[in-house]
Amino acid sequence: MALVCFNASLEKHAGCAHLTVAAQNYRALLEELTQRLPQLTQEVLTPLALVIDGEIVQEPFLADFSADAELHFIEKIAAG
Amino acid sequence: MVALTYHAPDSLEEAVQLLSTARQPVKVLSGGTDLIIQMQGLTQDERLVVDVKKIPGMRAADWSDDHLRLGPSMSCSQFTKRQDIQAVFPGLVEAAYLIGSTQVQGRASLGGNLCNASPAADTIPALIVNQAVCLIQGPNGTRRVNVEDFLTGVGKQCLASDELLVAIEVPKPAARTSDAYLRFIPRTEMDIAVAGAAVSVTLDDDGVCSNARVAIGAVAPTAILVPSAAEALIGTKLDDDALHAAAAASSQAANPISDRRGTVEFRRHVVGVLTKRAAKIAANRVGAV
Amino acid sequence: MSEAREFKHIGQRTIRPDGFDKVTGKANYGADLSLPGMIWGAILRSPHAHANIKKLDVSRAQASPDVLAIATFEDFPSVNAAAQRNGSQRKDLMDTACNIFANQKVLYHGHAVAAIAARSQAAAIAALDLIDVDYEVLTPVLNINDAISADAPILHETMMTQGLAEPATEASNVSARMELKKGDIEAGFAAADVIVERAYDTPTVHQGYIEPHATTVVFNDNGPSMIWCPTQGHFDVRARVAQLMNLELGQIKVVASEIGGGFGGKTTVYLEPVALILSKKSGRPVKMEMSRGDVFRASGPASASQSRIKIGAKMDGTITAMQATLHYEAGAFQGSPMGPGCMTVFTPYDVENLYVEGFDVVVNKPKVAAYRAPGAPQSEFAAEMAVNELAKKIGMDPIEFRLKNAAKEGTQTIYGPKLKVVGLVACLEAAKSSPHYNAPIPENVGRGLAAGFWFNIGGQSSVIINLNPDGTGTIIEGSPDIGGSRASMQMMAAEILGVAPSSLNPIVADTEHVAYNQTTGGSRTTFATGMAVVEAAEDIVEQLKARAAAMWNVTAEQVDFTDGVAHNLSGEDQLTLAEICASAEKTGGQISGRANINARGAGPSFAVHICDIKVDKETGKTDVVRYTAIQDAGKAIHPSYVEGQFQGGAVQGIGWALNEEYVYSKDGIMENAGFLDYRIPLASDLPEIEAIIVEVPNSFHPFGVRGVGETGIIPPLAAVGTAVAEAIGQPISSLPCSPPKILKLLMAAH
Amino acid sequence: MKSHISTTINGDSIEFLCDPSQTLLQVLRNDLGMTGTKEGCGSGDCGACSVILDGELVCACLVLGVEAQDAAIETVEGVAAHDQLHVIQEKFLEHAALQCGICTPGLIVSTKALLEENPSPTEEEARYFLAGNLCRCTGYDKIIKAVMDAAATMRQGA
Repeated sequence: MALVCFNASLEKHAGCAHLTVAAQNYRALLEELTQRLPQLTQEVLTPLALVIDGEIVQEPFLADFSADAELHFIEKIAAG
Repeated sequence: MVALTYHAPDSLEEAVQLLSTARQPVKVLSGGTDLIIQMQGLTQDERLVVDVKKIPGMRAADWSDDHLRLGPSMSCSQFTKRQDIQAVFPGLVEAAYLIGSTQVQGRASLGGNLCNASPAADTIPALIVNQAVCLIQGPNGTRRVNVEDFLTGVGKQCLASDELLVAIEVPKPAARTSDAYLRFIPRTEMDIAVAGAAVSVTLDDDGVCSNARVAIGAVAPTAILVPSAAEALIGTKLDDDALHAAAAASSQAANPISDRRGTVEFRRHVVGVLTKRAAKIAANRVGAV
Repeated sequence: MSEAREFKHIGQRTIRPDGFDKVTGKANYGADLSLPGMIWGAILRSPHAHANIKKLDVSRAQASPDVLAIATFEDFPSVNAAAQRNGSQRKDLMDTACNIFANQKVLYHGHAVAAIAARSQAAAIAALDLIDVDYEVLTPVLNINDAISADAPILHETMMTQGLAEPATEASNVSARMELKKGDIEAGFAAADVIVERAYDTPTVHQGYIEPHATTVVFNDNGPSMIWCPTQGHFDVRARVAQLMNLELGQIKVVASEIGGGFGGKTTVYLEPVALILSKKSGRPVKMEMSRGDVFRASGPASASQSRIKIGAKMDGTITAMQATLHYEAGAFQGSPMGPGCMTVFTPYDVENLYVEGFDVVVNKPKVAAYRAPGAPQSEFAAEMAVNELAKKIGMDPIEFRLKNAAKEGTQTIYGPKLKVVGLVACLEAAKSSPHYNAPIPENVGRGLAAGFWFNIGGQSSVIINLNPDGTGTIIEGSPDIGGSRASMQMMAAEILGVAPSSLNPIVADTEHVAYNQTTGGSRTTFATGMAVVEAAEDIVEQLKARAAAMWNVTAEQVDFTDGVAHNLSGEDQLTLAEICASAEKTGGQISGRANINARGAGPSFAVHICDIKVDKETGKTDVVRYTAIQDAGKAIHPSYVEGQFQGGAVQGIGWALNEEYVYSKDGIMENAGFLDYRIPLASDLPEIEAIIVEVPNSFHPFGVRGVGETGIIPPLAAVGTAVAEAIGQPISSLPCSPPKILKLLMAAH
Repeated sequence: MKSHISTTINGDSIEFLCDPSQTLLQVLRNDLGMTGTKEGCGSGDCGACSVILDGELVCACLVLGVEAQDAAIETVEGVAAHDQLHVIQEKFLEHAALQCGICTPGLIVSTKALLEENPSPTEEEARYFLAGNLCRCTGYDKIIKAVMDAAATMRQGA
């Protein structure tokens, strides 16, 4: 089961700091999270980048990950 | 930009004629480093621009028995390259050298610096301590005005609309006399002086200061002569006490404003520091004479 | 992976392919295009910082024969409708529109109100006097304290603070709050022997690119309209203009001119949509230029900030807790880089207990834009100043103190992920052994050291490489070259193809000749577009093998291709790349390689800077006497341009720390909107900037590249601030360290 | 009313009509199509429009077009001989002394003026002479190295 970690801002929506999920790709992850945590809407999650085991994926739509992956949602990084 | 009519007369008479008969406001163009920027602000407006650089003598600098006659439109870069002037008025030359960048030096002139009458103009304090005199020509002949009296306010001088600055006379200094000019800017170049101080000293053979003049800039509506600072130096060997007294006198005489370039407190303090340091440099130069 | 690899071209200092045009004046920048029948646009700007527009009357202008077109906010066709289409971008798009033209309210001095086109630039500027505007002047909000005060005038009646524990109930100038935490901050401070707590502030500063914004636009009803402009991202200019004007992307072609500096400031639109409106209305090509004053007053500077930092450590040097409260000015519309500021503030440190709270605050100043590592210099300045003070308190060398707490592979960052392989320790070790750090500190001189962290990004890049029948070729990319990237693209392709870099000509194509490319920014170009170049070149290598196989009548598997030569593994035959191209006609036509990627795996870049500053104790004047910039490049493709990024970033940071700042009157009028009084560093202000390249390869890039463009501006603020503090023996809490401020500290000390 | 001006630019006799309010920079860029001379500020503070007017290094934005009458003007377009780069230009490329390149034409012209006036400047002299040429990309380090190398090379050549 992959581990999803929420930062303090997301924790408010999620109601928890960590959560293990069965999903192994981004789309399944969105589905699972929004079902299990109704406060955590598509509107909240889709603007964010997904961090998979430390790798920031700015456009995660097609991203998949291993069953023991550690996942974080973060703001997309702006550019100078 | 403003609607301009441009003339480049080749004689003083023609220039004065243009000034006195113009139907629109007149601007005299020398180096243009201030004028052209000032005119960019104007839109629905008219100006007659009289470019005086083609008039014989306006860009020359010649010695007579007792003074240097300086063409007001001579570019700073030409002026500062003159070793003969440098040898006699090192402070005046370094003041001219401090105006703007190399590019600005190529155009800016001492006459322009004077007539633009900025409180922060670098050459004015140096001209004042060297007792420079403005030669002004109008329809009814010429008159002479000391530089310290030439300036009447921020951006203002005593020229009538039909008068032209035709020369700056700087008397040859007495023996064992030298000068120095220092200004404060945040960077090393390009900035407008936040404070400036020029000092001229005459030392007797024992190194006692027999005569001195101190002028400060950017700390009042115009550059000002500070007799009290000079008095603090005269009769001393420019020891630390004398230098501190002169510094205090300059700070006292200063009447600065706070703006984007510096605060009242800062300018007041720094103009004193510059006075002290310039006096030292001028004295050392006498020693070197 | 590139570590042990020997390179032929990578790492060489080649001559940039666009160099000749740039040293001879032939290169065309934003203001250099003129077209037949072209007219000029000019913009009427607000003389007030905060005011309601009671009346905007263009009738006198309309009546003038000199005026060929007029534009105002009303000319954005149904911005709202367009915005609806773009869902979450709605607010952002509305703000962009309201920034380009004030919508009933002006929010900063210089805010555009209307535009006019006329036959000459002078005529257009003169005609602005024919537009009548009645303003109801409002009290301006000019800094964070004013903005968050209870009785502050509200800039946007509908703005509610997002991210509060309890949903906001009334309008505020604070658009958003962000909170990040790790561990137990209270326990962390309880475990500390020494605690430093201080407040810091930084001013509004500008990127200061030497080229003002400019554009030439031709509206075309029966085909794509053309926009010529200097931008870091012409594809995003196209997207923005299309949204604002309700056009399809295919109806706009944006040509990226050469760009005279950007640093993040040329990532949005100001003039382009206005010129398009004027061109549409007049039926003429329209050229517009910002004056330098307009650039300062009305483009996008970097946020002013206020930070409160609290750090605790044990006497052995272990940091036990770090806490920050960060406020960022967004300017007139929400969207400061507060987020990245919060995420980067403590990232150079591997610490158990962290807590960061950030606020995005609107004020009556121009809407901020990105500036080199947006958000990081402000927050990391505060953190690094406090770290240096703490190191001093416990009597530890600032490098040793950092080494003891340095972030490394596996460090859990406050924004979530664990760091991969990073080069901070390597940079600190390089600093420790640098000639500068080992040189004695001269009299009246203070020495400061600081670290910096920035993420860097990847993103979308598209590249096509076409080979010619003689083996030369063209690299068609879509990333504006802002600092020599064409040279790097050439070298990377040459490395793969085994040809001379000069035989491949890199072209930055317009939006019609190459697929979408993300903006040049985020230090992404050499990383991501470079990755696309490598993929396109590898695509070509496969085709070259197949063509050679066809010539030899063997299978591609029997062909090896190295250093530009194909070898028949089942024979002696060889064919050079040029020979294969020459026979392409026979083997199936000409050869092109292609790559369209969304690059992942950008490698963070850490830097450490050392600064020596001399202070004139009688005047407060500062003088940078020695400076060294050390940074992890992953792999330097073209070392000269990598050093150039370090040096340029360092000097921008030095300017930020010493003399640069927006000065406003109490009415919100910017008083130093020019290079005379907005004092960027001069050649005569600076010593040599020693650049030391550290290379800890990024395993996600074929050559190990990390971005290098942005990180270099982060460490200077605290390196300079600390050096000044050391020189005067007083703590520094406010930038810039301008002489009046320093003299005040010196005098207070006596 | 426009004035008719006869002048010499990079050795060519040129005639143009200009309004007396136009600056030399506006004439060069907008009327003569010589866009190698850049505008960064229009107020003499950045040096991007540096040209040599009758032997003096000046900012073209601080000169009126009408003042060009009977003058000799050198712009960046005249520095290279056809396609043969001037040593200064070669050294700027060799040392990677440009990033975005917008300040480069002005710096090339100013460096030419510097080395004509002072063939062997110290690094400090070079930095002060060029203080009026702002560069925001490079931090000046590689520019100064290029200038010093160009000076040395030209001295050997001379």
